[in-house]
Amino acid sequence: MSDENEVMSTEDRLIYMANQIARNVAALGEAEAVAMTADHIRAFWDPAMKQRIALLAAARPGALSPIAAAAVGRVVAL
Amino acid sequence: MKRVYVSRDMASVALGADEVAHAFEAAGCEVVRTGSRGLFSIEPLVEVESEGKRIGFGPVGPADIAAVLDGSHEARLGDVAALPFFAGQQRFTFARCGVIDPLSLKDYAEHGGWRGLETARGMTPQAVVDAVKASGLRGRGGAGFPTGIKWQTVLDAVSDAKFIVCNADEGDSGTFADRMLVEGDPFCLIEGMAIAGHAVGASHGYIYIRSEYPFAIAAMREAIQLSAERTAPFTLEVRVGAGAYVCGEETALLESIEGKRGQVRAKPPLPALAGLFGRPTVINNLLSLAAVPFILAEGAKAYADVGFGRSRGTIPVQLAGNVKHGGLYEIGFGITLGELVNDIGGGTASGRPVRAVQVGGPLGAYFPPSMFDLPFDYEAFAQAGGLIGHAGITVFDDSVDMAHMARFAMEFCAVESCGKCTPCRIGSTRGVEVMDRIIAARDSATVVQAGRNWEGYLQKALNSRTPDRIDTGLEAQTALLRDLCDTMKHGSLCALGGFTPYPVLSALDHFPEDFGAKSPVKEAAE
Amino acid sequence: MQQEDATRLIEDWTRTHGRTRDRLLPLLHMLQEEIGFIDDAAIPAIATALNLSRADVHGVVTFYHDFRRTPAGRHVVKLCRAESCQARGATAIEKAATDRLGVPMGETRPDGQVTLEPVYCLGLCAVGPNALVDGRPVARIDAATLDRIAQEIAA
Amino acid sequence: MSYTRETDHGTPPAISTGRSVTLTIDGDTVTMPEGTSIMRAASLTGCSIPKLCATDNVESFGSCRLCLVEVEGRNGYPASCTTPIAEGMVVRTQSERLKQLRRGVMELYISDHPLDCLTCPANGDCELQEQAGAVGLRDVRYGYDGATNMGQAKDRSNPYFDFDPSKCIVCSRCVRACDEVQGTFALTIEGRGFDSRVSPSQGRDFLSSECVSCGACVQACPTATLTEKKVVEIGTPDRAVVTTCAYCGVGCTFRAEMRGEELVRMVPWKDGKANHGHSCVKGRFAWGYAQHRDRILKPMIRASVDEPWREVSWEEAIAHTASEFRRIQAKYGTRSIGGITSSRCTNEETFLVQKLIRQGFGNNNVDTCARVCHSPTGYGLKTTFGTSAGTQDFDSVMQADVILVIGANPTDGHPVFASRMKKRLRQGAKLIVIDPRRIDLVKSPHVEASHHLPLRPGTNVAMLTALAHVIVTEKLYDEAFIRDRCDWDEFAEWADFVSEPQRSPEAVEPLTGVKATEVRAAARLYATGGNGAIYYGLGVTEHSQGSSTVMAIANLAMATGNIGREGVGVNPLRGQNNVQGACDMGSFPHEFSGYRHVSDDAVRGQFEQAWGVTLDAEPGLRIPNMLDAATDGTFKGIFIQGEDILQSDPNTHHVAAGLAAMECVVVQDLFLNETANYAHVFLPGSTFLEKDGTFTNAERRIQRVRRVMAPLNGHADWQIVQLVAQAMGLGWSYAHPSEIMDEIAALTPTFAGVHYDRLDAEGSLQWPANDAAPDGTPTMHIGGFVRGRGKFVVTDYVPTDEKTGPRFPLLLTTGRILSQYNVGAQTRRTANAAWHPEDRLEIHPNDAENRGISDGDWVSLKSRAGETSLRALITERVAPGVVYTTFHHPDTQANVITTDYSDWATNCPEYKVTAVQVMRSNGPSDWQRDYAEQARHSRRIAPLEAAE
Repeated sequence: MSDENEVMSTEDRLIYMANQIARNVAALGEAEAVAMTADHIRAFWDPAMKQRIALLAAARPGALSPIAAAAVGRVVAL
Repeated sequence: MKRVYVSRDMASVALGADEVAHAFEAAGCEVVRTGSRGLFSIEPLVEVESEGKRIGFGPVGPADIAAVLDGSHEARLGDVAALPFFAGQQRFTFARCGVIDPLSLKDYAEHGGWRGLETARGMTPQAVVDAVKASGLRGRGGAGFPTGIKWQTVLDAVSDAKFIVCNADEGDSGTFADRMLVEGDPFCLIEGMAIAGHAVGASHGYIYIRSEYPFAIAAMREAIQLSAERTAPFTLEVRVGAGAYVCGEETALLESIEGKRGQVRAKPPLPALAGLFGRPTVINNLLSLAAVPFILAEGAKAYADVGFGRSRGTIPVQLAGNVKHGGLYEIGFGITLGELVNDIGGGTASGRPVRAVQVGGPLGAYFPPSMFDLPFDYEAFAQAGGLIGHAGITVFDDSVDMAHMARFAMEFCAVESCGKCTPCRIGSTRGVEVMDRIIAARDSATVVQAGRNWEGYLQKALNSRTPDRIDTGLEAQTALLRDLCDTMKHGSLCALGGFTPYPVLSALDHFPEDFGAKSPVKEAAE
Repeated sequence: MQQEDATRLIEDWTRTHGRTRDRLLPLLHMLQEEIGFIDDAAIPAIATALNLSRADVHGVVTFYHDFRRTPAGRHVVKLCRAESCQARGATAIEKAATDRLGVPMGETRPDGQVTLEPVYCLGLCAVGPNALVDGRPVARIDAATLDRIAQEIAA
Repeated sequence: MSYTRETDHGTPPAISTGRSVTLTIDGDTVTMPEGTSIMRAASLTGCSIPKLCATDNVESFGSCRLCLVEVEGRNGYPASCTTPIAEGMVVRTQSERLKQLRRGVMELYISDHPLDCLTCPANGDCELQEQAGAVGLRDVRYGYDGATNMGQAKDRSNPYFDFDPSKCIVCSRCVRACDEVQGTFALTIEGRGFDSRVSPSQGRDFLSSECVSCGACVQACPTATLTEKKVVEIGTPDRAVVTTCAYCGVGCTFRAEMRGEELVRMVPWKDGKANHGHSCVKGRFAWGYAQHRDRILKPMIRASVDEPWREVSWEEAIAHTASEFRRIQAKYGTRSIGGITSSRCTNEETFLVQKLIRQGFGNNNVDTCARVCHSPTGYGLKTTFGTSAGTQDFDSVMQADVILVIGANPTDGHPVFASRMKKRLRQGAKLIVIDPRRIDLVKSPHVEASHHLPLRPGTNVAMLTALAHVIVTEKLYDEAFIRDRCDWDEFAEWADFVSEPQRSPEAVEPLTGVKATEVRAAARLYATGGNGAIYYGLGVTEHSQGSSTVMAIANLAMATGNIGREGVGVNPLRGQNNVQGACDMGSFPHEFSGYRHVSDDAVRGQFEQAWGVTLDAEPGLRIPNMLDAATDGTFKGIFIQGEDILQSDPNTHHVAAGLAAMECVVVQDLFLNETANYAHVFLPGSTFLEKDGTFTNAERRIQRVRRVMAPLNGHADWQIVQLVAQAMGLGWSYAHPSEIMDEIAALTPTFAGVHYDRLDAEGSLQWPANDAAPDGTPTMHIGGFVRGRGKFVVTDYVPTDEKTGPRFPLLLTTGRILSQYNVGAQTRRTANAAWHPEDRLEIHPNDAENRGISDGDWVSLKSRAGETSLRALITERVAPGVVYTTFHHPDTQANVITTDYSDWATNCPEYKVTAVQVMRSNGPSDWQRDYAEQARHSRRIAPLEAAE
């Protein structure tokens, strides 16, 4: 249907999701925000999504906000 | 410049008082419009002031003013108050009515106004309530419930708001005391309500006046404005009915003020505890409230000293219908029906023999002259199977057809029924139908009288003959009428359906011949 | 046009007199005063103004005999049918009035000139039969009075 | 249960004063609560007094005069319905005199009533008939030719019931039920005296009146005046089964009144603790879909969605399903399939589907439609209070002094509860409404909100924080409560945060578009007005900050001490009959039943032991992620029970693409729904009338669903899931849903005390129901929060990325309407269409004028996600800049428009905010036409080759 129909790709969506979580907890302050974001991804994302966000974090530096990036690092570091 | 007094009472105006007043104004007189003195056979009444005295003339027409002014008019009455009709009265409530300019605060004060309120405000609420109790004042609406007790209940009730409601929905035919007082001395009612407000802790009052009284509504509204300062912080407003007799029933009246259909509420709860807007409410008849200033001003004893048995004080009797000297006659309880109708009323206006009187309006019983020794007293009337009601007496001469009047009682109930309870909603219409059968059966046996074929406009009742399906014989229908009255009397939710049997059964019992019963056939009328 | 009138009247009136339910009868009286009757079309506006349902308002309008749902004749004669007037011959006068005015009791004459209505007591009970003719009280009505009334109405 | 009418004690129970009164009735000495009517007292002691105008769900009226009694020492014959009992009172309810009076009254009644009992639909179920017999009426001496109200025309306008005025006895029960119970005030008595007649609105017919067809009047009517068309058509019922409504989250219980195998009517059950004998147009009348011809009753399969469907035997369908799932897993891996449970199905069925996935599929790829409605409630309330559920029961609202409704439209979405709320409001409770639209509650007859805050969609968090700002900065918070129940330091941190000037009502006014003064007034009222109760709905959850909003609401309640007792609390109004239950049952990919995370080894251990398999410790995929994975080619098969994701989930194009990319889509449903257009296997489902089980409503109340008729499709849904499980090699052998509940109870601490025998005995239970709370838990967090101390969570307002601009200048928000339900699969297949035949776009007059749109015009509604067309409804209910529509009709497909933005924490779609453009159009869009064609194509069913 409409060519102008704008739907995110799966990868864009994953990045968007991670950043969105980070943005919503940012008010807690860097440290707590990173922890919260990490916990959240850990608790609610399926393994494939976790793997993929980790790869994306590496492949697309700057795509993730600092908080999101730090959180992702933590999740996969585990 | 000559000062003349002419009544502005609606009845006087209906008889031409306005034209008379205008004529006097045209003749350069100062015309003071008063209420009515209360004797309509002399209305339009004119009182001419000279040397501080008032000389009455009446009835007077616009053409008569010259003769009145030069004193030559043959209808000269002299000192009106000295006329027998007035001399015999005990005017506690109506003392000022017909004398003063109803909307003159000055007149009101000069004639003893506000003294009751001043006294009351100098007393504790409880003391005021006690005074009203001591006066023996009973509800003038008909039920005769002690006013003081009602006030006590409201005084004792705890609430964020309380109200005083005046029932001026005077719908009974044969009564006009409320109308006369509101048109002739409205401040008296205002004072009474302000006293009630002080006594029970209410800060706002309503006066519910029927729409059929346009003059009273206007007078009351103006009087409230004029006296607002005097009664503050107590405030008042007029609410106008809209053509529903049943709103004279206190709970229906409250519903109506609340903006609802004027349907009767079941009791309990009593209005004194949960009345207007669910708050404790004093709801009294106008005459009860208007009696209060006298009680406070002159003392409970002065009021209680007058009266008869448990009915204390005075009652403004209204003589109406086919009566020679119709009007308002305020007198202590105990005077007999006969004295009122014959001595004071002077018998019928038509000059024919009195055949029946109805006391207490459309829900009151019919009495034959044989019962004229009945004293005016709540208990005595109750015993005689009647009620005083609002103290209206309607006189009928011997041309009356009592079966027709019984039918009318049912028809009136049908027209005015609020439709809530079944005995009244359906019973009244069936009552009309039963009466039609009785009258038909009677007339097939006796002489048909003139004017009998017209039976009012309640169409549904007219096409209700059922000769073949049911026993339409006199005996059967009369028995059915008695059963129906029993159901209505004991089954109805309020007095409309509950008391309609009074006129019906009293007519049947006292005038059986009109119902075709085998008894002295009355000589053909007309 | 009438309906906009009504809506505006209702708005103005409620602004000064309040919007509580107990204002319903005064509001209806005002409308009838101003417009002559309570148009069914005005009921939604009344309901909205006082935050009632249309049913609430309809129930009240139809309960009280004063409120007209259609315009009355140019002249309105309210003739008393109650006992005191009957005691003074009102039954015959009622019959005469319907004949003289050419309209049955409770109806408006086809030419819209007059509405004849029953009234149950005007409080003039010692001087009956009585009537209100366009708001003016008339007492001791007899054939002559009826003729005068009939002439007024014809005018 | 065989058919007996519910006993009617004539008047409602007395408002408790704690005192009781002893009196004598017909010689027996009885003691009753003070304020009880003589009628009720007599009825409770087993002696029934004749009555017609009295019924115990409305206040006494005293009009029929049949219930007259004799009271020693009182004159006359007081009506027993309006006379309260008194100490030492001696009452006689039967005597010759009373018989005579009652007969006299009845004689009048019958003199104005048709004598056609034999042909009357109420014959045998008519109170007038019954009472005429009771008082021994033998003759009507008035005859029948007098004035009557008979012969008036019947009003058949309502699709579900007839109004026959000729049979009316003017008891006003219908009018009073409409006023007192439903609160719509659509009925009145017209005229007076003998001419008194029941009149809908201004003497209209029912359909065009203000009537909302809740059925209260029909239920209240003692004669055949108001009768269900079904009763007219079928006759009076001969048996009744109590069951639970399958529509909204209120969970009304009904008596399904049957004649043989035929359902005659659904009558709200007076003992139902959620609805207390009330109902709405859906539950009461809109059950016709259960027998609708569109229902698919035979299993069907097809190799590809281009092929027509092929009807097959159950065996073949089940075997095919199992082998396809196994094949896919063998080829693409364990995690390549998943399933969706339905909040329309029973707890037991939901539990089985997630068990099938966790135990049978061996992964956690299970999700439920709660994902798209109340998942943020689960997250938010779990985080702040410790339980993913509302804190009160519905009755609690009758103790509330200030009611704050945000993002909910109870009169349309939860009508039966709304009636209760309106009753409380009429009693004087104050109301605050936070909603972009002027919903009915803001102003409807006899109800008016003290404050309506018409905020711009998407600014909930800013608004709630502004309210908190006022409460904190004006020191209106409840310090004692906070110190006692919450963590003071957390509160202080939160208080500092909300106190910052940029969060004041004045500062956010440009964002929310709501006057600061109004916001401040509302905050003060909520904080200081007594018991403050918050009720919210999808207008809170379906946002990019849904979870934050829920937590912001929780913060408000904690800060003001409005938690842990009757009359207060935080109350999500659940959309679907069993959305609470579906969540309770472990339908989310990250948790087991009772909200316990799959990574919790202890919990997982229990399940592994019970189910004899090792379970995945990693969370599974959520619905949108499943669809992503599908388009990426890693997710290939799905089992969807009773859910139409194509129509109900956001961004239809995205959903369609995902489904199209799968190899095996199994849909289990009553109808060939929109999702089935992409399905390869269709398993016909059963209705709530055809199965046993339980639903859990919004107040955590577990209620029985009872089978009243055999499943037309042959199997109840739980049996179908069991067949699939067995075909996949799982040794299930449940003989009855009660056995499933026993397993749930054994594995779920909050359900430990829940068993069918108790539910049958007690009617219902509110979880937690266990040793700690043997009788269940009407009010939660009494004395302390489930999580220990209540947690204040800092909720920063993060604007949605869905922004208006030159291309899409308007904000679209969506909702629903009373007569339709959700995607309309059921209600569209009933006569409810009479009230809402199509979705309309509400648009403000200004916006309409700018676009030259007039009322009823076709308009195109366009977002960056897609485009559709519908007709416009011009109204000031919506503010300028905001448009609104419902999503009940598939031909509208409002979700073609909605975007893929979602809640940050739960991915609940941002349905309530979509930037759109609206323009005049001439009819349906191309896409709608294409879609309709494709749907018709994919719904083809090939004639059955061979008989099974």
